[in-house]
Amino acid sequence: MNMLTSHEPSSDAAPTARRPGPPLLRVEHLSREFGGVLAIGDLSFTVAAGDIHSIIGPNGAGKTTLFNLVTGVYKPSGGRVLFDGADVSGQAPYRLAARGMSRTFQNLQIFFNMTALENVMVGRHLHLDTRLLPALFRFPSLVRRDSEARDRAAQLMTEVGLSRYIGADADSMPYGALKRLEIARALASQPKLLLLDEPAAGLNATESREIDEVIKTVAASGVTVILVEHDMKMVMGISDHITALNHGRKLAEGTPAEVAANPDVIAAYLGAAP
Amino acid sequence: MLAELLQYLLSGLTIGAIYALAGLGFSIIYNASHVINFAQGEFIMIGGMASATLTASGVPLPLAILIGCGGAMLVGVAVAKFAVERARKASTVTLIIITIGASIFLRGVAELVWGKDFKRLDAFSGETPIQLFGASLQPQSLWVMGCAGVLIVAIGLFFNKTLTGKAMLATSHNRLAAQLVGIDVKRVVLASFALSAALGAVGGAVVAPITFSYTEMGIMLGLKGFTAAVLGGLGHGPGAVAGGLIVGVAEALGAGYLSSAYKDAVAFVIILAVLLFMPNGLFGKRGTERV
Amino acid sequence: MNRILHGRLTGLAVLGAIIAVLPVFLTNNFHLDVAILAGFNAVVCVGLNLLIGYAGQISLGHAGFFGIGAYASGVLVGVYGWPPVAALLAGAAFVGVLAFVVAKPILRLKGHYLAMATLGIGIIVSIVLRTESGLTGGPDGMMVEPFKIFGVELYGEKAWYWVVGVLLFGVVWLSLNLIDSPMGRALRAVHGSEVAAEVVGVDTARFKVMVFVLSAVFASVAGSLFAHYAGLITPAKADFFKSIELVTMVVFGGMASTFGAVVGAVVLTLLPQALTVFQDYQQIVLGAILMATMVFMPKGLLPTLAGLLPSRRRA
Amino acid sequence: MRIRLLSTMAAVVGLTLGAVAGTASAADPIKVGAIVSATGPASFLGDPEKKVLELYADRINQAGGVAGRPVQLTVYDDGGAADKAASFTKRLIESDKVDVIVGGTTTATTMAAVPLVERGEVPFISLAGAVVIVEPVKKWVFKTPHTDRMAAEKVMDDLKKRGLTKLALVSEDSGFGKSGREQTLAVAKERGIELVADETYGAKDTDVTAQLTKIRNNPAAQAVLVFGLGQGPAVVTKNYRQLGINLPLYQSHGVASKEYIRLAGGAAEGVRLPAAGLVVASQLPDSDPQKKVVVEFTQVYQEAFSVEVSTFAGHAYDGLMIALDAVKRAGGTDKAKLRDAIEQTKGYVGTGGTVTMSAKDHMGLTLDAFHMVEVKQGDWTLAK
Repeated sequence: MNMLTSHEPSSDAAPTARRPGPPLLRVEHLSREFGGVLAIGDLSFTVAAGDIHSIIGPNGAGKTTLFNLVTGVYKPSGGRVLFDGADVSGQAPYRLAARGMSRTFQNLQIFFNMTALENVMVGRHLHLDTRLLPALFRFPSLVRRDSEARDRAAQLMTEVGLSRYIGADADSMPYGALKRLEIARALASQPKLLLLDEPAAGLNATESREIDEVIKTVAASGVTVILVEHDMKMVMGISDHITALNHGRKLAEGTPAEVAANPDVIAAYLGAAP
Repeated sequence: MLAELLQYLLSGLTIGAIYALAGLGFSIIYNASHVINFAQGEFIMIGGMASATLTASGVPLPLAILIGCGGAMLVGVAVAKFAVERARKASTVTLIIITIGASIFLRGVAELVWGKDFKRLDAFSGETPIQLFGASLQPQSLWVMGCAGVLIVAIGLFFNKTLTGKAMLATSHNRLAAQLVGIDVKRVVLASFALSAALGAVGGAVVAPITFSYTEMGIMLGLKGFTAAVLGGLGHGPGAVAGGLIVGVAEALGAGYLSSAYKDAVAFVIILAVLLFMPNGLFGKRGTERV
Repeated sequence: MNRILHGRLTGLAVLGAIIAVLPVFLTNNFHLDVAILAGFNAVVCVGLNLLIGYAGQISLGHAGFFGIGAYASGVLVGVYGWPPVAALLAGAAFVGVLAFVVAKPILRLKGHYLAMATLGIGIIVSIVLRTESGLTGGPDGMMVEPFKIFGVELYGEKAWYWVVGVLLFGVVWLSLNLIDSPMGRALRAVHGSEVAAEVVGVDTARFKVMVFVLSAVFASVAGSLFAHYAGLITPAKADFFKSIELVTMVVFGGMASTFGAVVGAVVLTLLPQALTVFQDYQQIVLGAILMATMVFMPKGLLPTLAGLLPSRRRA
Repeated sequence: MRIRLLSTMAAVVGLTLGAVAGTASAADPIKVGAIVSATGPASFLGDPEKKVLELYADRINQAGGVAGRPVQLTVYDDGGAADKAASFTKRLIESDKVDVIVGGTTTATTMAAVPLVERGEVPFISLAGAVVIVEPVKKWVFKTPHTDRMAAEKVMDDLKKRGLTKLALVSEDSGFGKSGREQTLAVAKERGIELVADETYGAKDTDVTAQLTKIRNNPAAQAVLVFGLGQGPAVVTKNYRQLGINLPLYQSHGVASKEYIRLAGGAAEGVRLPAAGLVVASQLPDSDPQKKVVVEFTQVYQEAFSVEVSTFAGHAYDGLMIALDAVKRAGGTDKAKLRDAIEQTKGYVGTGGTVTMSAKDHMGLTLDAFHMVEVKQGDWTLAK
C-alpha cells in the first residue's frame, strides 16, 4: 500500500510503517441537520497531506453531505473545517477552490452545453484572465494564455485516458468517459486536495480498474485525495486511511486493515444494530 | 375614513378573487407539468366572451357559462396535447414561448369569432348597490367572491378527497414514482389543463359584468395570476389564493392612498420585496439542491 | 481551436457581406426602415442571448433597459439640452448601475422566480415611464430630437442603416470574442452546472451579475440610438410585450448561438410586416408560427438548420 | 455560389417586404392610405372608421370612381399604439406611396404621424379630437372632428345654464384625455368655473372606484366631467352609479357612440355630452342643412353593418369625402395641389357639421355644429 505514496520524501527510518504527513484537512465537531434530521453529527477527523483517504459507510451514512460541507456547497450547522491551517467553515466553493480544493460529483455535473475540452478548460479558470474588457476585445495576452490552457487541457484529457474525446461535445460522450472528464476538470485547477465522490459508481470492472490507476497516478503526483466509494475492493486496495461513517457519525477509523476488522463496521454493513 | 378603507378593501377583494382563481390555475398546471402556462389569461377571456355573446343571443346565463367552460376546457386540453406535451423535454424558456404563442393564437381566433369590440354582460342580480358601513358594493362583487370561494373550496376537496385529485397531487410530488404506481401522467397533465381552463372560464364569466369582456381582457388578469402564484410559492394552491387576494387588495389600497397610476406597480414591488427575502415565495418549499 | 476560430471568422464575414450588400435590394425607405428596426432588435438580442442562451439566466424585463436608454436620450437631449452622445453614455451608465444593483439579489432566484422578478422590474420601469408624464410625455410617448455628433446631424434611413449595420457587426464581434474567452466559458459553465463551476473556482454570482449588466447596457445603447432614429418613443418600447418579443427572438433564432439571435431578431421583425397581408388572421398566423417552431425545433431556427448540415459545426 | 445565395436571400427579404406594396395598375387609382385603431382600447372608434372607409371606397368604385379613377384604399390597424401608427405612416408614404392619408383615430396616433407627413409632404386628414392637432396650424395636417376645446366650452356653457360653478374633472392618461384636461383647465378659467378635483385614470383600467371615492367625499363638487375614449368612460360611469354619486355627469364627444350606452347600460341614464348632429339625426329640425346628409349616411351604414352608427364612423366618412372632393377640385392627385384644395374646402356639409376651412383653420367647424345631448331610456336625445 505504502508504495502509492512513495513519491514523498520518506525521511523515516521505518520503511514499513509509513508516518502520516502534516494534516491538510481537519474536520472538527462538524454537524449539519436538514429540517431537524441530523445528516452529520459531531464528526471529527484529519486528512494527512499526500494521503488517499477514503470515507466509507452504508447508503445514507452522510458521505455526500460531508463532501458538500467540506467543499462549501452546504453550510455547517456546527463545528469547523480547517483547510491548510485556515478555518474555512462556510466559505463559498469558489473561494475554497482558490485555496486549492476541488471535487467531482456522485451525480454527474458536466457542462453539457460545451465541448469536452472546454469542460476541462473551465477547470483552468483560476489561472486565466477572466476580466471583461480583455475578453471583449481579445487582448493578445489573453489569447496566448488561453491557447496554453487549451493545450494543457488536452494533455490532462490524455492523462485520464480521454484522448479520443478531445474534439467531442460533452453531450455525446458515454457515462464512463464523463466520470473521467470530471476528474480531468478538477485536476485542471491544480488542487492540493481532490475529493472524488464515487468515481467508480456505474462503471464495469475494466473501467473501475482504469479509474483506480488514474487515482493512483494523481496521488503519486502529490495531490491529496479524499475518496467516497462503495467498491470495497478498490477502497481497500488504494487507501492509506479510512474513516467509516454510519448515520452521520464516525463509526471507526484507521488503516484499511484496521477498519475492515472493526466489528462495528461489519455490523453496519450487514445491517445489524451498531 | 373607515368607509373609504372599506371601499378599497371590497374593490381589492373582488379583483383579488379573480387573481386568486387565475393563480390557482397556474399552480395546478405547474404542479402537473412544471409548465408556466401564459395562456391562462386566455381561458379567462374565453369564459368572459362566451358568456357575454351567448347571453346576448338569448342563451340562458347558466348554460352560457357552462358552454364557455366546456369550450375553454377543450382549448386547454388541445394546448396541452398539441403544444406542451410534444415539447416536454424543451427548456423552461422554450415552454414559456410556446404558451405565449398559444395565447397570441387564441386571441387571434377570438378576435375572428367574436370581433374586436367590448361585450357587455348584465350583472347576475341587478346593479342596485349594496350599502355597507358607508361603502357601496356591486351585487356582482358578491358573485365574484362567492364563486371564487366555492371553486377554491371545491378544488381543495377534489385534491384531498378524490382518487383523481390524489393522483394529480402524487404526480406533482414525484412524476416518476407516480408513473411507477400506475398513474397515467399524460392524462394528469391533460386533466390539469382542463381544470385550470374551467377555473379561468368561470372567473371570466363572473367578472365580465364588472370589467366588460374583450379579447385582450386576459392579458393583465393572466399576468396578475402569475404574480399571485409566484407570490404564494409556485405549485402551492392555498398560497396562490392568498397571493391573489394580497395582490388585489394591495392594488386597491395603492390606487386609493398612493396613486391610481402606480397601482399596477404596487403588486410588482410587493413581489420583488417578497422574493428578496423568500426566494420561493411566501409558502413555497425551500428546496436544497442535490448534487 | 482552429475550427472555432474559423467558424467565427466565416460567420462574421457572411454577416458583414449581408450588411454591405443588402441596401442594393432595399428599394425604398420603408424597406430600409424595417432593416434598421431589425438591426436594433438584433443588437439587443445578441446581448440578451449572452444572458439567456449562454449563461442560462432568463430575463423577461429587458425591454425596461431598452426603454431607460431610449428615454434617457429623449429626456436629457430634449428637455435638458445635453449633447446626444453624452445622453447615450449617461443612459448606459445609469442602466449599468441599476442592473448592477438589482442583479445581485435577483440572480439568486432560479427559473420561474427569476422570470417573475425580471418581469416585475420591467413592468415597474414601464409604469414609471408611462406615469411621469411631465418628463416622458406619458402613455403616448415623446418626440426625440435627431442624433448629432460634432455638429453633424444623422438624418435619413440611408445614414442610419450604416450606423446600425456597423453597430450590429461590432456587437456580434464582441459577443463572439467574449464567448470564446475564459469569462465566456465561465458563463456557459454557470448554465451547465453552477455547483460544478463553483468547485473549480468560478465565482458564479459575479459572472451572472456581470453578464446581466453587460446585456442591459447593450439594450440601453440600442434604446438610445433607436430613440434618435425613430424620433418618437412610447412606454410600449419598455413594456412586458416588448420584453417577451425580445426573448422570443432569442429563443426562436436559437439559444446559445450569437448568429441565431441575429436571425431570430431579423425574422421576427419582418414577420409582422409580412403578415399584414393576412389582415385579420395576422395574430393567428404569428401565434401558430411561434408554437410550431418551438414545438418542432425546440433548439431554435439556426441550430436546427445547422444540424441538418452534418459536416458543419454550429457557429 | 455564396454571392448567389446572398442575393437570393436578399431578394426574398425584399419580396416579403414588397409583397403588400403592389404594383401600379393601368387605371391609375387614387391611392388613399388610412391608419386607424381598429383594435385596442380605442377599437370602438377605430373599428367603425375602418368599416366606413372600406364601405365607401367600394361604393365609390362601383359608381365609377372619382373623375374616372378608382379609389385604392390601404388600411393599417395600429392597435392604438403611437409608435405603430408612426411606422405604418412611414410605410404608407414610402412603400405604398399614397396620395392622401386619412386617419389617426386617436390624438396620440395622429401626433405620431404628424412629423412624418410634414416631412413627406403628404396631405393628412386626422379623425382625432384634440385641438393640438390643428393649433398651431400645420401645413399638411387637417382634421374632421370637433376639438376638445369646443367640447369643454359646450359643457361649461351648459353648466352655467344650470347655475353650477364647481366642477370635478376625471381625465384619461392618454393624448386625448391630457389635451382635454388642459383645455378644460383653460376654458374653466375663462368662464369662471372652479375646478375642485382633478383625477386621472388609465385607458385600460377596469376599476375607477378609488378616484371616484375621493370625488364623492369632496363636498365642493357640483358636477363631474369625464374626458376619455373607449370603454374607460363606461367603466367610470358604472362605478359612478355604484358609488351612488348623484351629481350631474358629463362626458366628452369621445364617447359619442351607442357603444358607450350599451356598455354602461342603465348607468348611462342622464349623462350629458356634446356631440355631432349625427347621433340625433332624426331629432334634428328639417331646417338643419345637415339633416339630409346624416339621415342618408345613417341609413347606408346601418344597412351595411346592421349596427348603430357612431360619430366616429361619421368622422371617417367626412375625412374620405373631403379628400376625394379635393381630388376633384385639384384635377388630380398632385400632393401640393391636393393640399391646397383641401384647405379651400368651403361649405362642405358632412356628418360633423358644415366645414369651411382656411389657411388659419384646418378643421372648419363652429360651435353651432355641436349639440348637447342627454342619454334618455338608452338613447340620445337633444338636451334642452
